[in-house]
Amino acid sequence: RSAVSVAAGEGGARRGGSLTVGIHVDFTPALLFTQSDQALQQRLIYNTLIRYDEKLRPQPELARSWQYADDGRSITLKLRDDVTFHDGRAFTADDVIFAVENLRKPERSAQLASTARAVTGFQKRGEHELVLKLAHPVANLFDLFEFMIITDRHTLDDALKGRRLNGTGPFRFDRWRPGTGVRLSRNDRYWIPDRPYLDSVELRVYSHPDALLSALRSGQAQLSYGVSGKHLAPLKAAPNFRIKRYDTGSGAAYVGASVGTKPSDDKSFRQAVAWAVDRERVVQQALGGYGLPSAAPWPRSSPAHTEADRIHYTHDPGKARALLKSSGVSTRTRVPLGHPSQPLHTAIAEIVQYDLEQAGIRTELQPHDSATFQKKLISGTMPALWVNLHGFAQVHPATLAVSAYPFNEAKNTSGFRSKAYTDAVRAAWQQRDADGPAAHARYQRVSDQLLEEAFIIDLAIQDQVEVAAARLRGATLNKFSYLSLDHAYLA
Amino acid sequence: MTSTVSSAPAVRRGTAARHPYLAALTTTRARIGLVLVGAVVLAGLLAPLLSSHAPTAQSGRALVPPGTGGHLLGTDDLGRDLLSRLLYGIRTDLEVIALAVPIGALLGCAFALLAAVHPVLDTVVQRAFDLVLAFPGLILALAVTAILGPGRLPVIVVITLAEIPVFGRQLRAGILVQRERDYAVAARVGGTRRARLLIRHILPNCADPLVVQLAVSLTVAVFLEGAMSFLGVGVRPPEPTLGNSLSQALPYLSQAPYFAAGPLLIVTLLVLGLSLLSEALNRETRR
Amino acid sequence: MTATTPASLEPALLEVRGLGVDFTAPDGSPVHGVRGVDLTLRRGETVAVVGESGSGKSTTALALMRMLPGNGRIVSGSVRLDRTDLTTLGEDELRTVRGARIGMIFQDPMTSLNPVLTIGRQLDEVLRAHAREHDAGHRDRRARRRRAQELLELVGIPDPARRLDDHPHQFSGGQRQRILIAMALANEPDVLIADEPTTALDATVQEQILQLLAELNEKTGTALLLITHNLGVVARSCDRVLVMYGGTVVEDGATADVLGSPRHPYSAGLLAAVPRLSSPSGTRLYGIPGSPPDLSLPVVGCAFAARCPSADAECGTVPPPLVADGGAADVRRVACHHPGGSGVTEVPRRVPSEVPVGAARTDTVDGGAPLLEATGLRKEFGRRARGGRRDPLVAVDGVDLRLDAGETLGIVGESGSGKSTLARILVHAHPADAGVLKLRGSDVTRPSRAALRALRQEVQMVFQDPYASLNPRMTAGRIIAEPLLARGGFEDRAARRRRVGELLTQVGLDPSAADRRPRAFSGGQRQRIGIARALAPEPSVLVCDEPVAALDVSVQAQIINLLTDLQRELGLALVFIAHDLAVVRQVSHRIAVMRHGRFVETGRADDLCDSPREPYTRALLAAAPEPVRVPAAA
Amino acid sequence: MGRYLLKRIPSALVVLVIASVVVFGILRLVPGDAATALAGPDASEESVAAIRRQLGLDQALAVQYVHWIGDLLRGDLGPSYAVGGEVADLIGEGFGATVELTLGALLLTIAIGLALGVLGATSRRRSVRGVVQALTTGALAVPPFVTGVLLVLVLAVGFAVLPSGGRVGLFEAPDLELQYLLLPALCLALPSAAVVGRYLKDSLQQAFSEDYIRTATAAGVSRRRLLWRHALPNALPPVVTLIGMQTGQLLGGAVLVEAIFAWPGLGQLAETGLTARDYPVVQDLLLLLVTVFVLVQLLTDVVHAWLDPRIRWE
Ligand SMILES: Nc1ncnc2c1ncn2[C@@H]1O[C@H](COP(=O)(O)OP(=O)(O)OP(=O)(O)O)[C@@H](O)[C@H]1O
Ligand SMILES: Nc1ncnc2c1ncn2[C@@H]1O[C@H](COP(=O)(O)OP(=O)(O)OP(=O)(O)O)[C@@H](O)[C@H]1O
Ligand SMILES: [Mg+2]
Ligand SMILES: [Mg+2]
Repeated sequence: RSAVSVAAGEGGARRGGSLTVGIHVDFTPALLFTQSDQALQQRLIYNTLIRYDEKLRPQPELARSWQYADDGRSITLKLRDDVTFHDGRAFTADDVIFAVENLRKPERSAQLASTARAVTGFQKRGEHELVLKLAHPVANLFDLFEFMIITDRHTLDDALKGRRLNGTGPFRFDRWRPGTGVRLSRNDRYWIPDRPYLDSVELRVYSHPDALLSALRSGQAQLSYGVSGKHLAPLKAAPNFRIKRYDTGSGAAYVGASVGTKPSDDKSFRQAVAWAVDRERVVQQALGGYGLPSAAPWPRSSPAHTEADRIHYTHDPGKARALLKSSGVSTRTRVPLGHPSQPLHTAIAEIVQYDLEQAGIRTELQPHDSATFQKKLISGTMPALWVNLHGFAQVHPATLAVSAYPFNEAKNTSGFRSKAYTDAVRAAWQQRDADGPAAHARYQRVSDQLLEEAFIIDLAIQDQVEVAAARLRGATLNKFSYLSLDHAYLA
Repeated sequence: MTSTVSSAPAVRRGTAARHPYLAALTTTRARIGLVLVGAVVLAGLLAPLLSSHAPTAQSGRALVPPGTGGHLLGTDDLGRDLLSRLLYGIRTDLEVIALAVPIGALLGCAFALLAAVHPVLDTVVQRAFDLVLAFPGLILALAVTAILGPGRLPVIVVITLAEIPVFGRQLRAGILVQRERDYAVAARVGGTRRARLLIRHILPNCADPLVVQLAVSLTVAVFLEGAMSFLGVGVRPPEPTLGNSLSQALPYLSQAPYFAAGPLLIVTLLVLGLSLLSEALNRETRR
Repeated sequence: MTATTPASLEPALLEVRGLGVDFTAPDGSPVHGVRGVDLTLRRGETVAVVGESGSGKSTTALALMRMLPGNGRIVSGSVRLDRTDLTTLGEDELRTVRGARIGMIFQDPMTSLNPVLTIGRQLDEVLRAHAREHDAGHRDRRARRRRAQELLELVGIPDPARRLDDHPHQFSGGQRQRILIAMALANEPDVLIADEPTTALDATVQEQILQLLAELNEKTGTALLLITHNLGVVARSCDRVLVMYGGTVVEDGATADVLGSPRHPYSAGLLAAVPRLSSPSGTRLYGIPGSPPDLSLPVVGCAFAARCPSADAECGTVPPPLVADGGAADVRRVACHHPGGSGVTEVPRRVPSEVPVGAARTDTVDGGAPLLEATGLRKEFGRRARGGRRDPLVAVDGVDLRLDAGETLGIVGESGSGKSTLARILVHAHPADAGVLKLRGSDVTRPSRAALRALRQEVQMVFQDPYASLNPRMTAGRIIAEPLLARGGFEDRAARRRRVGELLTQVGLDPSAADRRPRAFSGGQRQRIGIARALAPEPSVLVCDEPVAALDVSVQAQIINLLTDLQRELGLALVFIAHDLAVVRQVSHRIAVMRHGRFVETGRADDLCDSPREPYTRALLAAAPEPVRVPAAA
Repeated sequence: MGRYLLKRIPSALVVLVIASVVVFGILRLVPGDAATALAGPDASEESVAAIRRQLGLDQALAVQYVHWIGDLLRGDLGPSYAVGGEVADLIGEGFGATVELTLGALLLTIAIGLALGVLGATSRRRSVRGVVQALTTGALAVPPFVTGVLLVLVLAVGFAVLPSGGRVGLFEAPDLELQYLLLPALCLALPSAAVVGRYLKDSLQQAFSEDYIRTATAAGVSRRRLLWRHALPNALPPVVTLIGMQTGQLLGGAVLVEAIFAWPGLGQLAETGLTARDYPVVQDLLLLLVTVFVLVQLLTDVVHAWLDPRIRWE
């Protein structure tokens, strides 16, 4: 037997077959309820209540339908009654109540905890109908429904230890081998008839990018979302691969500024930084071309995205220098520029450093390993400037401002607070979800604040890139990067 | 009075008059080694003269092949001149290594000498060496970097730490052998004090394997720097080192092979030169 | 040169003609280790090769078996074994000769056996190597084991069946040498070459081994080529002797003739330099002045010319051929232009010492307390026995001694009897475990730091090994200056240099020697440096631990003479340790015989040698071979 | 032998005890703690505090240490903080992989080292010695991470004869596993093999210059047997000590090779554990590695003593 041929997986039947997904971060059971770097298995093992379509319109999943109260302070969910967990137990409204309560716990550190906490009460109407009481209208309620996986409440401890993950999803959890990855096999009693096609799925860890790339190129893995843009070049030419970009992006690179620290306390300085960086170069050189230069955090799929905001700041060193001059900020001392020491962050930081230098702002790179960096982020002890990536712009615009720490109106890393920003954020959040000019105006208020104050200076939206073997069809990703293979098959 | 013996001493002709290290350095093997190491060191020292670009200047033209736009070796993925990054990278490496290895060697020797003073100290030092040796090097590197933050310092500390027991053990073994030698006993009987005995009499006689080890350790240090950069815990960006140039180039191996060629060649030459040197020294001192 | 073939009864078994060997020195220049050596060996004959260190004895032996080290090669001549020329054989053919036709025993039994294999295995290997040529019997492992057992028995190892499974380190030196002999004899070779088979052994053991070789020679008819520099051994057991000097044979003849009336000045000098047990204490030894030739230089004329008392212009230019001498019917050949000429035989062989024996002693008996006095000295070394139990080795076990000013105390004893350990205790290199050591009546057993420093100036030591006891990284001058520095009073560089120069002159070296490293000196010169270092603090007691054991006889004589001269000049008290009773008798006033860490007998040198009381002393005396049998040169 | 071992054990224990303190200390010195790392970039301080309380990180360091050691002695490694799951499972999994990789590399080291050493020391052909020399120097001169990447590019991507990385498990599919193992083990083994080969060559040359070889040659023993039966047994003991030290190097070097070949061993676990400040995982893992190293040293000593009869009875 040859390991090479076995891994490549022979056969092209619609039904059956085994799929290996290359992941760069191992499954981490402790982060089961957190938006983390690696969430592909969530929607394979579990289901969520709804699912967004391309335009962020919710589509039914475990929730068949929903009905807002007129005041927007409660919502009634009708749940599917034909769903069972892998162990055979039937799915009921109690599982939803448990899921929401679970997310509220601080130790789960779920980013959408604030949304979950906005749910103040439950009212069961039978086993499969549920009313959620809300503290106020919540604009991003459906983000919660998209995000929140429905787990078996009886085996939660086992799930958090990675021993037994019991869900309602298309695949059963076989085994997690730390460092190697997760093995899943077909759930024969899945609530969508005749689905899934695949017999088994394996999420296999290739923590080093070169290893991941080699695995794809040598046919050991057929699908990955973890290949960085830089590494994609050799695959672009390969005929047996399909590279697909998602409009949603997978986070955005930004320069953060601590408004409590000189010289970042000066708004003109911050704006000068925003003008100084060549976003196009960040995309080309750090992201390997897989990204969207943007001064605003929103990806193309976001309702808050506008072209004007995206090019609000462009590369204009002259303007930056002028602003710097008018602000009267001293450029004699080197400004510290923190960044996590991962290669991507480092490359962006190096570009930023060079560009700032061209505009007359001399910086000193301060790399930190990710845990240290995180500690500094949370405790608000960042240097005057830093480079990092943020998420949560791909869903409801309000989620960014309430769930993503850098943008939080009440407390953020930059130490930025203003009534205008707070008002704008609350206005956008404490509304019923809606489309239309009024909603867009509310989002615009948030964007304007962000662009004007420039405490978070967005550089580029990183593309969510799917690399798949050409014979793999039908794999999709939800807005929180949960992989769905319900309808996927190997041609 | 006895008559003076006037006959010629039984001198081994030629090489005997010279110090064995000098003799070693004149072998072909060592000469090649010296030329290789010398060339690399010189390239590092003369980096500012040899390169036309600043090592951190980003031209905006990423990954251009060698010879384009005044970039003799091309540019890296951020549009920086590869030649100057290579030259300055050598420089950084040399600075780190030239600091760390000797410090490690000195500390190791100091501990070994300390161990020679008293059996209790010996045990303590021995266990300490065991301990350092027992920690897997790269994991230690990760931990040290996590504590100190990325930069030159942790690289130096890690290399130093790794070298201490290597030199210490070697010297300790040498001292144990040498101090039972007749000449050491003779010096003791002649009234030489302990410290002087250790440093002036015994140490020089233990030096040969240490000198060989020095060359070996330098190569190990080049690798360690590279490995740390590869794991992303090396010298701070944007400063170039051989290791981080190499790891930066690896994703482009098939797309832009010239990117990795420079640092790879230099590392290989350097290590080759050093191993040739150490081998020559080893051969000559064992005679 | 024509070998005047004698009216020999049978053809030569081994015939070497004009053998020349060159080595390549590290710098590429050739070293002519052996030049034009002729040698004939007949069945059943025992031939000795003597000559000082470096004269090419071993090289000749190795060349016979084509076993020269990598940098050596045969450049001329032939080696015929029963008419086959060994110099032209291929590796595989050679292998059938080695061990099977010619066996070889090497000098050092400690290193010549493989330390990690049982001796059973090693014998087995040897038998196996020739199982094919031999009778089929050796093909089967059990037969080989039986044979190995037989062999051990033959060489006199007790309980051979059991000991086959022991490793070399579990045997004593003498036993190891026997095992080596057993290995060499395993395949019943026609010729046995023994390269200094007993130099590393004690007199008593040496005696046994030589006896064994003689017996075997008689029993098996194996021809024996015995290389040695011990003329006593030659006298005892060899039919003929070859004297080598500077890579060539200088004299060749029947043992009795050569030793009885040497015709070559070098043979004569060599013979004269050998200390004799029969000479009374205080006899001065004769040393050949000068040092051996540098073999890397081309030799013009006689190699010995530079050191020869009767050399003339011809000697310096024309190499003397090895020709029959005396024209007698027996084979006697000499390579000398003036064989037996100009009073070589009348060399002042023994110069009686001017110091009357015991004179010094009487002085100090009047003076009261002895210079150095030890009572009940004891030293143990930690050691573990098989089971891991503690089983300390008592190296020195209750030794009492006294030493008066100007007196020499000789200590003899076999290897491992504790002589060196005692010496080291006396100079405070090791602390004693028990006992009292007094210097001029005051207790110095456990000296304070200050007392130790004072002591170091009083008691000094000369070491056995002139190679190991000098720091190879220091110049001679620094080595000698070291005790001066420690002692103080010589902080001034120039003063120190002056004093070093004085000391060097005192031991017979040129002051310019101070700038050279030990490597650049010959063994004898190194030992002089060691003595100069010991003299530097102006001690009153000098402990000499086998100072001549590593040296050639002629150099040995120089050093012993130097020591006795120094003693007389400086009024030193000497403790002189050796394992050669003859040497000790020449230099000592009193002798102590040491065994198993104890003094078994002490007495005046002549008394002890002439009328020993203890059986062990008697055994030692009996074992020491005299170079010339009583009826010298009939 | 038993006693010989007994004598060595106390010092090994001392090393372990000190190692535990050092390991514990080093981790607490590392800035950023498990709770913040676990909470994620968007966490509130409240959730960090909750996690910290839950993990017992609010207790005094001494208490934490005592708890750790106490649990360890009871054989309870406890749950992982960051990864989730039981530490014992995590380490068990990774340990198996690392041991497999290290053993594979060790075997290759020995095989290649032996071949290089023996050929280099005994071949009569200059060309062979030259090739051996070149191989040795080459293996030492190219950094292992480059060797690794090149090996993958050529053998896995270019010719696709071997898998590029990952592991299937030795007991699940031994034949496949060997193919998975070959590249990483080779990459890990090469530098060590070169070191061992070079040392063995010296050691053999040394042995060949010893008197006992002369004795055996004079007795007519053939060259082959001289090498295998006489010289090698003498040359091996110091090489065994060296291999012992190299085993430590292999264990340490595994971090890198595991990353290149996606080998799910302790190296990766250590890296992720350290990044996530997963104290229990990293502590236990480091202590385990130290223990292994100490055991390997003990084992080396025993083998050394076994090979060299002179030590056995001391
Ligand atoms: N391997 C070698 N390389 C260079 N010169 C050598 C080598 N072996 C021996 N010689 C030289 O050849 C000469 C003869 O040496 P050989 O060992 O035969 O003397 P020897 O008579 O056996 O002396 P000893 O009594 O000390 O054993 C010496 O001058 C020695 O220095
Ligand atoms: N440092 C030591 N450790 C253990 N044993 C030792 C030590 N020094 C000497 N011995 C042992 O003590 C005994 C006496 O040794 P010593 O060297 O005094 O004998 P010696 O009479 O000088 O022998 P030789 O004639 O061989 O020099 C020997 O058995 C030796 O093995
Ligand atoms: Mg010899
Ligand atoms: Mg001795």
